[in-house]
Amino acid sequence: QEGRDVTIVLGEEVDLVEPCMATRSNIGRIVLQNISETLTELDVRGDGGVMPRLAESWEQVDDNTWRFNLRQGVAFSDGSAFDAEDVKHSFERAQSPEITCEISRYYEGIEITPTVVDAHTIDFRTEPAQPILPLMLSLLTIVPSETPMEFTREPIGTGPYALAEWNPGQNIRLERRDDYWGEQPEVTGANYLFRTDEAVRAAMVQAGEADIAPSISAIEATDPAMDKPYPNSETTYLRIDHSVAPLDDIRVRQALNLAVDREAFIGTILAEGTEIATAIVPPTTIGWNSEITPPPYDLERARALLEEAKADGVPVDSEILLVGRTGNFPGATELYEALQAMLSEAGFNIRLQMVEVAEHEQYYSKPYVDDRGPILVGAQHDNSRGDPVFSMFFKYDSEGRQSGIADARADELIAAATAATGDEREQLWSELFAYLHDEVVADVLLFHMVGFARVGPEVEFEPTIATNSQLQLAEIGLK
Amino acid sequence: MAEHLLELRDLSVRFHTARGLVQAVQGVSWHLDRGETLAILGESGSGKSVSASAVMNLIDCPPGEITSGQILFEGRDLLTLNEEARREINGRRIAMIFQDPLSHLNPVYPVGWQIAETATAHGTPAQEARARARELIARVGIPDPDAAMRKYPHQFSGGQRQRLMIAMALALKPDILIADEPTTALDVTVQAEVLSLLGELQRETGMGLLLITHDLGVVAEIADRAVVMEGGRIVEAGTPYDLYHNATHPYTRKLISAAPGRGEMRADRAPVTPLLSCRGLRKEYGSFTALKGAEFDVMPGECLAVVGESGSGKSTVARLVLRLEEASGGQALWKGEDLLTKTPREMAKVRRQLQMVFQDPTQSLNPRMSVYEIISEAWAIHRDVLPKSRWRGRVQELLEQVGLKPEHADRYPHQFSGGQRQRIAIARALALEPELIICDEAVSALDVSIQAQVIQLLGRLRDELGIAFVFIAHDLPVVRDFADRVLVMQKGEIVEQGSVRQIFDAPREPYTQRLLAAGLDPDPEVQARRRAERLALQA
Amino acid sequence: MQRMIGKRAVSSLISLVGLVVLVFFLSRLTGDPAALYLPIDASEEMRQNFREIHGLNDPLLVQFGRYIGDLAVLDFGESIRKARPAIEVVLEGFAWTLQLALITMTLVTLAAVVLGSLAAFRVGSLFDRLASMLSLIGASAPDFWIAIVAIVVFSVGLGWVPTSGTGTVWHWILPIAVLFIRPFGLIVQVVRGAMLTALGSAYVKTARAKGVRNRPIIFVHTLRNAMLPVITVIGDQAAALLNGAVVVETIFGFPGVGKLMIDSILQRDFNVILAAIMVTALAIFVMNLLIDIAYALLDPRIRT
Amino acid sequence: MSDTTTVPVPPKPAAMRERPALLRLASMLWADKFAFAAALLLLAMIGCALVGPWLMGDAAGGQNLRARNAPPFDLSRGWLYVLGGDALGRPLLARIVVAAQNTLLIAAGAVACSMIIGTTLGLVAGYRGGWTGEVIMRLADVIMSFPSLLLAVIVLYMLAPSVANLVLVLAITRIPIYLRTTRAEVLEVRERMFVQAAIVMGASTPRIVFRHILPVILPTLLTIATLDFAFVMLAESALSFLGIGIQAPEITWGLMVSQGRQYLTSAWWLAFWPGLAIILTTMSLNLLSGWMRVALDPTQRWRLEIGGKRNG
Ligand SMILES: Nc1ncnc2c1ncn2[C@@H]1O[C@H](COP(=O)(O)OP(=O)(O)OP(=O)(O)O)[C@@H](O)[C@H]1O
Ligand SMILES: Nc1ncnc2c1ncn2[C@@H]1O[C@H](COP(=O)(O)OP(=O)(O)OP(=O)(O)O)[C@@H](O)[C@H]1O
Ligand SMILES: [Mg+2]
Ligand SMILES: [Mg+2]
Ligand code: NI
Repeated sequence: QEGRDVTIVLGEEVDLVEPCMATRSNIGRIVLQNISETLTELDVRGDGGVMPRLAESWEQVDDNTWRFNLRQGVAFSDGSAFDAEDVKHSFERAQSPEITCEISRYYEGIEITPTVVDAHTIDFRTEPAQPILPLMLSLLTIVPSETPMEFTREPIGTGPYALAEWNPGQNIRLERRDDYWGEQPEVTGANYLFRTDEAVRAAMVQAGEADIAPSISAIEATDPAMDKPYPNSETTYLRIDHSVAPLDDIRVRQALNLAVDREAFIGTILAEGTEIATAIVPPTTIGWNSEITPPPYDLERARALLEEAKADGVPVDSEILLVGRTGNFPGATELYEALQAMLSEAGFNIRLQMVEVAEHEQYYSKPYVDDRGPILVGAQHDNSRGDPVFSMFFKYDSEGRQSGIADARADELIAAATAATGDEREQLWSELFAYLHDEVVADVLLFHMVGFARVGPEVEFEPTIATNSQLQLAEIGLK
Repeated sequence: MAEHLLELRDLSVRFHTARGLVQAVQGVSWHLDRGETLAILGESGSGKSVSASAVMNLIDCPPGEITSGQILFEGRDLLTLNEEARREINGRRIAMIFQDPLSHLNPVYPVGWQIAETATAHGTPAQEARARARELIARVGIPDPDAAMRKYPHQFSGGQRQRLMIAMALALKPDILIADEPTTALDVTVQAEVLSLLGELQRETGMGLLLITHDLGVVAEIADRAVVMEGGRIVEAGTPYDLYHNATHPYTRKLISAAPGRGEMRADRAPVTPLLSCRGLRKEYGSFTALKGAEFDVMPGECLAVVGESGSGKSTVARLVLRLEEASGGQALWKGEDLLTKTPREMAKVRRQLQMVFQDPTQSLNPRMSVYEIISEAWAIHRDVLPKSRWRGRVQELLEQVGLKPEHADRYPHQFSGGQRQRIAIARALALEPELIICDEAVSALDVSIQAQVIQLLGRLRDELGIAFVFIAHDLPVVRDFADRVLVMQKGEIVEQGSVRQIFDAPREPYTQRLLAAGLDPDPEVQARRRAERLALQA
Repeated sequence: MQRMIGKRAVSSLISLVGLVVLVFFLSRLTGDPAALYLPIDASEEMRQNFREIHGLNDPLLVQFGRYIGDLAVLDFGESIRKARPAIEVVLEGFAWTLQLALITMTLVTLAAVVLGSLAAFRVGSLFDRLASMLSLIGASAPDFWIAIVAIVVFSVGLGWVPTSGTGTVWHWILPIAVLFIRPFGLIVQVVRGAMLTALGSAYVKTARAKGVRNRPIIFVHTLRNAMLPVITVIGDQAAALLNGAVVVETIFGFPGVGKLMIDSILQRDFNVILAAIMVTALAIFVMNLLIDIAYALLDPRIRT
Repeated sequence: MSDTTTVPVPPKPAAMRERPALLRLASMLWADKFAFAAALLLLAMIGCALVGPWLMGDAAGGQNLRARNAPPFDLSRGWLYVLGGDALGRPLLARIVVAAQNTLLIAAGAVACSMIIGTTLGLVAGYRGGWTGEVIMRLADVIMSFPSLLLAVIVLYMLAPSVANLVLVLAITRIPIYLRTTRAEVLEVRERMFVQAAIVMGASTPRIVFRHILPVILPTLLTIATLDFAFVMLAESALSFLGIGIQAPEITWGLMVSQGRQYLTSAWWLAFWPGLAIILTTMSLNLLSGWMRVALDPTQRWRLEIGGKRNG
């Protein structure tokens, strides 16, 4: 089979190529399903839902136990065979307090005990019941049971590729394995380069130095033949801190929502194809509620609501701090400047402060500072996992780290949806979305963002919503 | 008219300044033949250096401007030659000794290299050039030539630098040597050596020597012809004999009559408590001891002249006393208090009473300050001396006293001639009316008439205000006229000291005797006689 | 000379220690790495665990004591982000930076000194005006402009050189060219100014009287006298490069220490910050020492 | 007694003598046409800085997404848009005019502070030497090796973000260049004879240092300062990125340049005009400092004094 290498230029250098950190988008793009595989995989190209990968099948033994039947005849790139012990070790390693694996956060608050049944069968007992455990395990990268409890620099996996070369700061090379269990991909190897500057990434594909730049900014995406838009699963919103006046008044929050002319951004500061958000998760997530309509741009009503609130003694004139993160996404500064102008137009007293990550984090996450003024935090949230459970607790539960609200009904709904399965689960999520959007007016939801991948003329690649977090070399075709 | 080696015809040079044009040289003509020595005498600031610079193509145009004239070298007009051709002539055919050696030596290169460069610039191999440089350094009487080759200009004494300058000019045995005051910083014995060196070269190569000097003795000794300049013009020309005896122009007559060394010597003074007394003053530079324990006193209101060999440590004494350099040992008691151990703060208090005129006037004047600023700075520092409203008047008064014009106050140092700068430095030292002024070769660049005027001024200040002087000089006639006591130095030691009468009439030390014997007389006749005697002695 | 170097080594060591103490404590006042390193939705437990692993829970003084103790055996700690020894990470980047700085500054120095001197020699001429203008534009233009325009023109448009990255000599051309411009402009100006003053000196007349050609007058006689401020500024610019040429590193994907430093600061990767500062500081201290020695070599009057 | 004669220039004899210093300066400025143009330009910029926000503040803030990235030299949207519009459709011309105030304030503040502090310390280190000098020089070493970004972050966390702190950070990081340059020059200049002459006169150390040594060094420092102006204007935007100092809707040229960065390949004018403003300012300052070098140096001043009538 004829094949060749591809060059992929990423926006951020990887510090680690550690499988248990694959939920970081820059690591995931290299590692996920290329070097390390997972038991299950979410189908982002079709409607298949959770698909088998290293697990051939699974079933729910009882409410609290899931059984996974593992694929046989799979070998790690170091030659050792893949079995249930590896899965158990991978899981335990991810959970270990000795290293800070990021994927462990998805299993937070749930007690999960893996039990090896036989070499190719493993049980997961969960407390409480985990209806979406197979989905959650689509994040667990499998490493051999010999992998030590520290970050490795030589990741071993079962994937179709293996790490061949890593020159920190310069490049990473993957090479195709001959003994891969599945179908041999076309691409024989991949060379990953790192360039922070969007324009340079675009230029590299244009100059033929790279085949794929998975994310370039909309501004650079000027060539329709090469530049492919995809929903990048990021949702932009302004988090409202409900605990401080005047933002504790629903009329004020409504006014905020009405004062933003969302349409005006699309095709101007933000790329064509950007969607107006009505929930914090993208439309491909289960429970998506299409009934919710975004608030219209209505300055009159916004002003009227403010007047009304003012009449009731709400201090609507107090200065509201709008915090944005510099360089969060292309056009961030412009977006916030425009928002500031729009809100001011409606009669708000907005002070814009653009800050860097570390400071942004101080505003964004709990514990919030005491005696703070009213604050709006502009942020982006990313959920391409298909289920709102990965978002809703953090963002909306009274206990959630980035929650601006403390609402008993919302808490209830979140708990119920998390425990539910099937249609009921979808139903509950839908209800929660509507409740938050229409009744609580939890925040100023803005946009589901669009990303662009520039794909060179010699390869074939269609980006998906998952392109933000992974980039399977096997999905790349050669021309 | 035969073709001369070098001929100046009707040369005029002027300078643009903020205050209008300064006509530095006006219609000057002279000529120089092979093997001949032409002396240019004249008033300080009369355009001698400028006309010499014109020959070397060294006038900056603008601000300078050559308005008329020709400079014919072997029949070719130098003013019309291109740069390349001029470069070929400069250094190889025509060389120049500058008036102000310190600023004309490159501070960051060893002198050996600088001297050798004259030769290497014209294609001599480096090795040969270095050998020649070493030989020349030895010839001009610098001790330890090998070490001297590697030293930098600031490590030499004023006179030594002047001799290095001479060596540099002689490196390629030029056809014409323009020597601008080549011996002002040299004691008479060294001066005699240098002059004989020049004479030798002249005999050997037929070099034409253009000698700019104010020293009538030097003129009498070696000049074949002389011209006298005043105010940018040549006022008189002739043989030294003619000029000395039959001068017609009033300025020439004034000049001749102003020749020093013929007045009354000052009477001995009764001993009083000394103003300054140095005890065991020592200075070492590395392994070289420049000053080996000098002991002397300066009385209030007296003039102590310091004469001696070039490089014998005269300036070093001055620098040590003024704490411009730290002494290696000894004491300098100022009214009983040791200056050498004073803190900078204490020292600042004494400074007002203790002033100095530096040996290198150009370098000692801040090029960014106008003359007015330079002189009045003294009062700006010591606020109680003079109210500000009177500064300008006093500056003009001082300038006039040293023979400059009041309007010179607004010019900058670089716009003056060597002698004029020296006078500015003197005026500055006088501004504070201190108790002691150390004059390091303070009148060496002045023509005799101005010199006489300045000496007279200093004498008046001594008598009227009781200012004491330490008068470092090599010009024995001046010393004879002005000093109360004399200190003779050689090789870092004081070899003899005594009253002026005692030293001049009855020198004890052989060195002192040699020094006195080497003095030149302004009268060409006398000088010719002495020369003959000398030759007879050598034969 | 040796005594001077010895004295200098001691005082530099003291300042290095001061620098380390300063950076150690001040940087720890600027926020919690756990908040930055861990994903935004990480739990408090995870954060606690993270701090435990990296010893960030101990009192500052204890942390400092441990750091100094490790330092004594040349252990600079681990990079939090990279899970590698900090010094290794830093040295890797520094090797690149050092090369880049050396090459660039050599070229800059040569070019700027020649151009600046000639401009001063022909002050007021068309050449002078042109050289001044162009170097000034270069020196005050935003560097990313030049970088990106250069990529668009020379790499994408003309295809002469690769856009970015490392590997061949060709990869070095654009980064060096971009880095060249600002120091070049500055140094041309400084050289021109210093030469202008020096060319008015009397010793230049002496040289002309000796018949020395223009070129040695400029480059031998005068230049050395004008060099003091010039090498100082060269040193300053070199230090800036040693601290990392951030724009060039980010745009051209050059694996130097500058971007590493910035990332480490923004991510509060303290051990890397400290190691990077120590390494660059050492380089800068040595460079400044060399410059001070150069002063003495250039000007004998300073030698005392 | 006589001297060479001073021949007054015929047309304006006594007038020259009595001309006040200011007029003389002006005529020297006129003599250097480039410097004159530079001075005019700078005056215009200062004018913008003084009245700009008052004059065009509204226009500069008014968003108009329809004029987003409007190309330059298109007068159909009104003259304010001659230089084009920015990403939010605000007229670039108005924004540049308005930004002049903050830009010049910050740049001048930072450059002046670093220059004054650096020069003073350099003078002390060079003239005093010894222990004090050593401490100062090592301090300079430390500042030189302290990453400015870290300094900024520290200031940001310890003090509140404000323009003053922005100036502080920028000033501190630029101190070493002035300090080291000054010291190097002092080492040489203090050996000159006229300094010794001043010492002999009893001049106080400040007088020697400021009256005699500083003027020699000043031209070099000014040359560096003018180029630092450009540097500071650009660096300031990098710190704004951290949230220190200038925040929208306030604006500086540096910020405009860095915001225009992402449009460099699609709408060059966003970054170009403010960049040009920075270049022109720097160039003007440099031309003026070049002129000053000549005007302040008596041995060079003739270049300006004889002005056009150069006939040598
Ligand atoms: N750059 C200048 N600008 C203005 N005037 C100048 C300049 N250079 C020299 N002069 C003037 O030209 C005249 C001649 O100077 P020159 O140096 O030739 O005098 P000199 O005869 O050598 O005197 P001295 O014996 O004192 O050295 C002086 O009056 C001086 O003031
Ligand atoms: N910085 C220095 N380093 C080394 N040697 C020096 C230094 N300064 C002066 N000397 C030497 O010290 C000796 C005395 O110098 P000084 O300047 O006192 O001589 P002087 O008596 O004034 O001579 P002159 O009449 O030539 O000016 C000279 O031999 C000189 O070479
Ligand atoms: Mg003269
Ligand atoms: Mg002397
Ligand atoms: Ni004749």
